[in-house]
Amino acid sequence: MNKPYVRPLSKTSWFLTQPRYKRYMLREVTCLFIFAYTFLLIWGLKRLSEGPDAFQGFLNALHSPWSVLFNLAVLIAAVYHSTTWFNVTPQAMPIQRGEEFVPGNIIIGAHYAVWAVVSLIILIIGIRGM
Amino acid sequence: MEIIKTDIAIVGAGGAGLRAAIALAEADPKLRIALISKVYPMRSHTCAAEGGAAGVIKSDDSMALHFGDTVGGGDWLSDQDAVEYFIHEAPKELTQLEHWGCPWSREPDGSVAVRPFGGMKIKRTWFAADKSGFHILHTLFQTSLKYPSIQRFDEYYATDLLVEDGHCQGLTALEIRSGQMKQFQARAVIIAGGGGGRMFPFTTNGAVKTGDGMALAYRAGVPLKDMEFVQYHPTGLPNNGILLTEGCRGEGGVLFNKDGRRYLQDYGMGPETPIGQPVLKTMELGPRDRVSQAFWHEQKKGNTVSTPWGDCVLLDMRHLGEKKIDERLPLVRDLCISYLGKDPVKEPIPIRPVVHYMMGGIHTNIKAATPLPGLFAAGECACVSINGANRLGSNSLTELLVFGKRAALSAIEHVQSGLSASKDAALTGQAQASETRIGTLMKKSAGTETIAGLRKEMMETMETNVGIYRTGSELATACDKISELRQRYAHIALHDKTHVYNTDLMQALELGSMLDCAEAVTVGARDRKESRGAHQRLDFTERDDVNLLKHTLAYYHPTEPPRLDYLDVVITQSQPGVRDYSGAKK
Amino acid sequence: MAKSNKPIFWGLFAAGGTVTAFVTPALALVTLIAAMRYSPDMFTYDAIHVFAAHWLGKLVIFGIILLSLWHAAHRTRVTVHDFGVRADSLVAIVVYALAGIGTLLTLVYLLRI
Amino acid sequence: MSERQIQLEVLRYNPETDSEPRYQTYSVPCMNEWVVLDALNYVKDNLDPTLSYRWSCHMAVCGSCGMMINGEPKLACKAFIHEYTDQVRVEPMANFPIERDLVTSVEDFIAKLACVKPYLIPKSDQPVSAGAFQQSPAELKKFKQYTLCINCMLCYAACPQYGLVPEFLGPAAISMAHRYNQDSRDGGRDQRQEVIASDEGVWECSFVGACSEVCPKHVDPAGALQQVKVASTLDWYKEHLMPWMKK
Ligand SMILES: Cc1cc2nc3c(=O)[nH]c(=O)nc-3n(C[C@H](O)[C@H](O)[C@H](O)COP(=O)(O)OP(=O)(O)OC[C@H]3O[C@@H](n4cnc5c(N)ncnc54)[C@H](O)[C@@H]3O)c2cc1C
Ligand code: SF4
Ligand code: F3S
Ligand code: FES
Repeated sequence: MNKPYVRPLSKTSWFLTQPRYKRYMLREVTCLFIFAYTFLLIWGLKRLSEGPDAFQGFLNALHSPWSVLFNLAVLIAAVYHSTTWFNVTPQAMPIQRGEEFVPGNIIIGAHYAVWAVVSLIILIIGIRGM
Repeated sequence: MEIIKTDIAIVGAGGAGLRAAIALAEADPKLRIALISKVYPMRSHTCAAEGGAAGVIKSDDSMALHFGDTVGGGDWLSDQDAVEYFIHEAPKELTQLEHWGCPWSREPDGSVAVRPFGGMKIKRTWFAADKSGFHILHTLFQTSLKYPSIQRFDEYYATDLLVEDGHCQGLTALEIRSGQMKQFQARAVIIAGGGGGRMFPFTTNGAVKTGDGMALAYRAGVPLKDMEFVQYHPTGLPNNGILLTEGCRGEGGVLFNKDGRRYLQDYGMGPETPIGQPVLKTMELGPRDRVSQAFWHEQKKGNTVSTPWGDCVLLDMRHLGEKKIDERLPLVRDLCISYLGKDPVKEPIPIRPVVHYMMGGIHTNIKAATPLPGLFAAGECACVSINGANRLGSNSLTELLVFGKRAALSAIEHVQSGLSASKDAALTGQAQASETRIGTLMKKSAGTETIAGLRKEMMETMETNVGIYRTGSELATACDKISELRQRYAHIALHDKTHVYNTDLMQALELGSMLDCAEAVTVGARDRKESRGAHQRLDFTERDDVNLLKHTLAYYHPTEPPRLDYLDVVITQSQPGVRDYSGAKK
Repeated sequence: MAKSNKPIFWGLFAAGGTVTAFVTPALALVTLIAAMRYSPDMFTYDAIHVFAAHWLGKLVIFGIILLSLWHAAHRTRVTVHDFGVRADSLVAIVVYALAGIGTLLTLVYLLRI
Repeated sequence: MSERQIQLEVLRYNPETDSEPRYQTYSVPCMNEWVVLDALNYVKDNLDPTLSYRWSCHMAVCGSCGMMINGEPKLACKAFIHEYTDQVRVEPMANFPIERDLVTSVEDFIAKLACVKPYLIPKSDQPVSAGAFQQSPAELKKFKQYTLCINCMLCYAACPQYGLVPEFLGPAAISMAHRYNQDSRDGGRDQRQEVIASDEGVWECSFVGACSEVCPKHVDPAGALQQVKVASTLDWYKEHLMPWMKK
């Protein structure tokens, strides 16, 4: 007599059903950009190891509208990844001082501060001659 | 009908039922235990208890003080031998719970913290913030998962006891999921079905508290004891009856009337204590019956504040400060904000008395045994009685543990006494009668009465006539009305004819239980011509120790009002005296 | 039930997630500027070579690339699953192989600098 | 206290008469301060006694009344009418089989909860007569949040991974294991790890975080699960890379 009804859940489009799932999927797909971008870095490394001319060739190759688009996409994805990542660190790694837990905002804030410093260093090393 | 054979069946998986089940499993791993509950155990209403559980652990406290507070709080209607047993077991049980993981609030040195409650001479209430019952229930439920011998029957509604050869040998229950009746054959049965506050419209009690456990025993011939004693809790949210724990006042909250006067000083609970310095057993820390009664007088005098939800007084906790409120009373704050839109950190909260607890219940002795051999009872559905005419706040949660365990031990004793089980056929015959009863009820469709309609009339009757103060004529009206409703119950119509999760049927059965219990309340109250504890009569304003230092026993009759009988109270050390809640005298 | 071996990959994923969160946006900004050729002499082979030639620089580059790869690889595995592809073992082999090859190449190139 | 007519669209399913669920709309006069549960009770008492759903406490502690309200997992007793427009859609909790109307199956969750050993496995045996264990307020605070779970299962209704992989132990059960692991009195972590560090355990979680967003008691199961992952990962590295280090 019991006949529990199981509602179907689409394995391929479930994430369209709720805004929070869409945000989640957006966060997850950032990895594809990071994946591709890392291979770009490896390629750059290869060219760097082959000498100044090769490296110049790499820079020249970078200079294209598609490349601009790609790098822009990576930038956006990476920033989205960073913010979503930092915003959840207090959940994954809470810190208890005495009785109280360190408020999440402070942990997140600290990450953003370090992020700013690290970014500055990278920009300085990367863009010498400014 | 499927027959389930077990050694001991427990009806109810709230605090009392779970404690009993664990005690059984620990005592003898070979015992087969059937834990039957109409809701999943963690949905039981023990989860709603906020304030805490009383037990002597601190060095400034003593058994004698707990004894005195309990017996005095109960207006000397408590059986003192039972109270003695209770207070001695209390600390052990609460410590046991700690060993099972209950997250009791702590002192800075790591010991268990206690807070003051109304009617206590000394701080004695163990608490887990303001979710004590919740943590107790979940600790017990989770601990019970350790024992494979506890077989749970969740969402099974017990309908009738099987009584053969003079002893209780099981019960029938409806599996709510399938709508099938099941026969449980057991060598002993423990009822732990909780209270029945839902017979009143304005109550802190959840939907499950419909007095089923009491009615189950009552219909099988076991008397209900002291049913006329119904506790009003002084501080409920006015719009829906949600409880604000006594811990609010324990931590220092105060009560004002519309003129800003701490009116409790006018009702023998003064002198006024400075705000923020609560004095035990004084003013806001008076017992529940007195504080609720004071409200009634204030209302009559026109001193209450009128709100869209009726007359209220104000509970002021602002001086406690946000930090303390968040640490000690986080649930209270959340409830006030969510359900009333008022933040106790910022403004006083309007409150009024609300039906909360039934002191009465299934008549048991100090061993949790009912007069029917093989049947035991514990928890709010039982009346031992330690609570007398007015339960001391925070004694109930402890009672669940102490007498839950006691019922288990007594049941084992009974099982070991070697009474032989009756023939299957006899029991099955009874079980079939029960099945027929339910089947007939379910088929009723021609009836003129509705479940919701009868329930509403019952609630209105109880509210108007069986409140904080009662009179002979009101009670007589109530008796007539309830017995009329019981007659009309025979003509209800059920609309749901299907079997799976038929909540229409559930509600019909619950209404039946409530009507039976309500009649025991009204008839008991009508015939108790005195004022004691929670039973206050305007036509008999004094306590009558000469004639009525007695328990009321109500015996069921299927069509007539119950027959009443009386039983002497057991007095061991404390003769009835004056209940003193004025801080001036020590 | 047995304990899972996912921690190997998850450890790398989590460490990588943190590293990429800190460095990738800035790196991408650098390459974006390069792609737009904001100023031709902003990226000098010398400056970058000096950094990459130092053992500490090598270590940093290796760390960043390794962790980024494994972070991305693991998350890709999960994401492919989220998109409804139910061939987890195959997907795992592919993505981890990619990350493995990337790691190896990085090692080789770095040693050549 | 104003009154408002609400169109309550309820998913109905009776296994004995329906082959699949359907919507039924009730027009309910609601007080503005009501919760959705009050509206359902109004329907039950006045319009349609055959509607089935679970509830008890009406104060968000018993965990009975979880359902989807306008697509969001909510406790019906804590979903305030004034937060909704005149059209409210009520469905049974997602990701669970529907038994009838708004009633879903609980068995799977209970089995999962039971298998993580959600009880104290004491570090040291101490008889009750020796008194309570010591525990500082800080030690209590460390796990307190995770004790607040009312087993309402809303987190399961919100978690897509549970929807996709029903074997997943899920947020509340693992949080409860974490609660005991974090308790200073407990020594049972190794036993629980066998279950929660398995593939069907914490590793099905991809930190969607929906569980914590919907949790009515702010248990933050998502946080608990990530902490379990971190700890399990450290375990693994210790065990495999530093076998000489005894745990
Ligand atoms: C809001 C509130 C706050 C409270 N605060 C405190 C406090 O701070 N301190 C204190 O000491 N006390 C307090 N109390 C009182 C105390 O909580 C209750 O008296 C106590 O929890 C009752 O527990 P129980 O085990 O007897 O019943 P319950 O927890 O109500 O359990 C009853 C069980 O019986 C089952 N049942 C009922 N009928 C049937 C049936 N027909 N078939 C099968 N099963 C059935 C139910 O499913 C349930 O499992 C409070 C009460 C309320 C309402
Ligand atoms: S974790 Fe939160 S949402 Fe999940 S069952 Fe517990 S209380 Fe409900
Ligand atoms: S939503 Fe599910 S995937 Fe993890 S973080 Fe919560 S359990
Ligand atoms: S009715 Fe108890 S949680 Fe809603």
